[in-house]
Amino acid sequence: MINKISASVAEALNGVRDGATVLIGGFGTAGIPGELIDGLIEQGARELTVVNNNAGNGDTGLAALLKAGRVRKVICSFPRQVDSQVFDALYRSGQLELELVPQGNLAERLRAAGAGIGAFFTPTGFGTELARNADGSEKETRVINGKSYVLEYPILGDVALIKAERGDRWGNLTYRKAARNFGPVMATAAKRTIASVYEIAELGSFDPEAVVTPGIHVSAVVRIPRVATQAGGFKTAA
Amino acid sequence: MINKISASVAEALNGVRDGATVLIGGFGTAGIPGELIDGLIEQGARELTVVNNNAGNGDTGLAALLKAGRVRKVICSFPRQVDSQVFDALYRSGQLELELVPQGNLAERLRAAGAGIGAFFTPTGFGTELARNADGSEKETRVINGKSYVLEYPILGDVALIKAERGDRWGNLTYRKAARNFGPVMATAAKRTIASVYEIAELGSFDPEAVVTPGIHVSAVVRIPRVATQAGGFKTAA
Amino acid sequence: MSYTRRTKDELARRVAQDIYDGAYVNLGIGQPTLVANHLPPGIEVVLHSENGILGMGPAPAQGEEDYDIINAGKQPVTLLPGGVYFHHADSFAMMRGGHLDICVLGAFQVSATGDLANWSTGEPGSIPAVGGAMDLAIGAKQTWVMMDLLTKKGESKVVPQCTYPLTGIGCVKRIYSDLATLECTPEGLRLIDAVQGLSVDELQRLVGLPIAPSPTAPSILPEPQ
Amino acid sequence: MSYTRRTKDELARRVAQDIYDGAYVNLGIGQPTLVANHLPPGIEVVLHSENGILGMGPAPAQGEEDYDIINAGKQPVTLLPGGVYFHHADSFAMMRGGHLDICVLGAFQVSATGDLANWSTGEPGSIPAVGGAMDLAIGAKQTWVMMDLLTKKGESKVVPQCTYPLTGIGCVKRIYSDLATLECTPEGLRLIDAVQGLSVDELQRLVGLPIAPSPTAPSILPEPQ
Repeated sequence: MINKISASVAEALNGVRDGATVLIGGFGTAGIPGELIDGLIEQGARELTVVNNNAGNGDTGLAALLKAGRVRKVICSFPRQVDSQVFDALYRSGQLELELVPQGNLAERLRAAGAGIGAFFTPTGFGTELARNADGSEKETRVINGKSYVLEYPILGDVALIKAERGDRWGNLTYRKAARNFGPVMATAAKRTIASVYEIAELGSFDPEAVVTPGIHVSAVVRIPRVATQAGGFKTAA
Repeated sequence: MINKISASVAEALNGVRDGATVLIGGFGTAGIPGELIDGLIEQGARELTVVNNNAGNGDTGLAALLKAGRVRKVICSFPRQVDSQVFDALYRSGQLELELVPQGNLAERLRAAGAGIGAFFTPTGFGTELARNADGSEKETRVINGKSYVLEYPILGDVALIKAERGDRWGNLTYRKAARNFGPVMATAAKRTIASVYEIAELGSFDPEAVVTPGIHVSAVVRIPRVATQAGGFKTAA
Repeated sequence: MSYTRRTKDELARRVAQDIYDGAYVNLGIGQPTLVANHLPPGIEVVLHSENGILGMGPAPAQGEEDYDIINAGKQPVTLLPGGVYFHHADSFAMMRGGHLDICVLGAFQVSATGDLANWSTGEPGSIPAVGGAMDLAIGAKQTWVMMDLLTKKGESKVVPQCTYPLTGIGCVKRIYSDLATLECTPEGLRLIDAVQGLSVDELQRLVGLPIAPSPTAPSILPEPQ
Repeated sequence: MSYTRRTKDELARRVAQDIYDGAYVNLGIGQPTLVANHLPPGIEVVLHSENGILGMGPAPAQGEEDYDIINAGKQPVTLLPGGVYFHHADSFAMMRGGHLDICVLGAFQVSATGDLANWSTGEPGSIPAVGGAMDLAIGAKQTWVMMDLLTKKGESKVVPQCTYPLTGIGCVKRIYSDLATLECTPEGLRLIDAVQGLSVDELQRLVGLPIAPSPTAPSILPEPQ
């Protein structure tokens, strides 16, 4: 019998290794798997590469993970925020590597990892500083049908931490409103995907036409107590 | 006010030009927009390039379009079937060009057109006859992280004909069961997408989390009488 | 002659005036969000938010905020009837794939040929952050910029060549500013309109670039689908 | 010694025996679909169909066919509780992205190192058709082939090098046949099992290729997720 329901966050996170690439869902206040991030701090894996749209706010969640010194590198589109002081300090002191990726290329690189695409030509970022590699060399470019593109590669996660709304024991997931954001694409892009949900659904209770993430992309589902989504410290962003 | 509801199939198909690339949804008995194909025969555009998973069965639908001499080229994954005699005869007599594409590359090339991707490296077809261009030259290949890939380009349609289940005046669509197949991806990949539906939904009556094709990808919605989906002549296939 | 700058609301109204019934529009964070308040009555415009929303409605009443539905600036919004949700890869495919009709962005600099710089001042030691700016700049059928024409120091933000880091090349079609509306073309700037009392000569002096006059402003028509 | 070929049902049962609880499996059209009838009781296997189904169930009762839910062979099927629908691009992303555990396919020829030929006999004048064969061959974590070991003329379908047009290179992990189960490795064939009474020598003679013996057949374990 397939049963992907984990008894606890700790059980779901068992086995995350030092050096892992961790995809973390969420955009602004919506879809951040706060309980799973706290669990990851507890779990203790170090030298992580974290992929998220941002780089932490205030001193909870991702910021707390950074502050605990567990992260070696952040891949994100928008680290700088009014309350990203933890990231800012670590980055400025050279303790944290940053790979800045335009948001759509971030989403598409994750999608490519999940879809088995080896690389793709994207128009986004062509002719800009972000069409350079970390060492300053230019990324490969090409003109196709008169339009200019940059070649980008997949981002494959060892583990993805995402927040969904409901899940069943096969791992099928639905999300709530715009809290969906990076969840479905990150779920496809990691070797192991862990989803927090507010509600466990009976198998067969989902409308099969309305499931957003098919269970094949999910390794573990863990129920967390429902809390009102809070504003947190997201005062400015992009 | 946005009103994408067309009064008739003929109205929806108005303006399809000679030489157009027409994407046609459907797989086997499911999701074939029969009424729209009949409308296209009526409408009269010629020298078409048709993109469909198959190349027509029996003597109705796509086979009838071929028989009427309107098609110059077929891009598909599986033309040969027990009752694909119309295609077979035209192909054998050199009156029809065929571009054979592995089914997943077909879907991904359509997706790339809709997603603004210039080209992508796919592992499917590497080292096979289908990694050659029409002129027999080899397609571009590359080894990425030890795996071999072929470079494939988008397929952009001038018009897409798809079959959905319900649609509203903004063009939002849902599908029925596996009749979904190529519909959502073709809807993104054409300059003009026409969807037949069995039911017009009031704006706001869809669950916003369960809409499969957002209206932005749809130009016209036309209601057709509901008929039981029939078996047709799909006796063998892949 | 004397002239008066458009206020922020007047500028938002000027932009809104060119948005047509049925348009799919992304309004960038900051000033462009004001445009939503000035859309002409009687037309339906579908607003896109990069985080997976089409059919975005206005801010909710106080106390009714739902932080699972926010815009790109992370402010609570609502969903109109007909609105839908989708995931990030689909949302940016929509942007990159040319499905949005209009995108309105702020800018630090725009070149006469439509290069855009709006994500980084390139200050040494600053922390870079790009978000969806580069995707928006190059994805929509038309990218419009909304900004003051001059910096606080009086320098033109419309420039021969951007000195700030680029967001995209040749991607801006129109500049809506407090003093004038300009079109960027491969041949350079073209005038659409200017505030009353501001002559083309004076405008050219302020911008420091030639501006081709346009006796009849081209109307903004929906692109054929 | 004498030996008896596995019947089609026995072969399907042999394949089914190696499918484990929780596996995501695609059964190709034709003979592989028989495997579904022989899955061990008490385990849950999620069947994938390329046309956008996970959790595919058995054929419906006569008169209850719904032609909006069919398998890749265009036969009416059903959906199990927990089953879901998705579109073609997502379905093939699932295949290509390595999310399926096992894919079982028919074959014309398989090489000792796992090259597969199963889509075309390359006959001049024949109309080519590939469907999802190439995507399936290279996408799953394990690709298994299910076929008779010999052609009707008695020639081995396991070959040093495929002469029919290739479906994929080095993609087949196991060959389940009426006479033996073989593993394809970069070093060549390895024996998993053979029907009673068929010696390795005789099997090597039939196949015309060296087959490394395998005293203890490796068990098929789920890949760690």
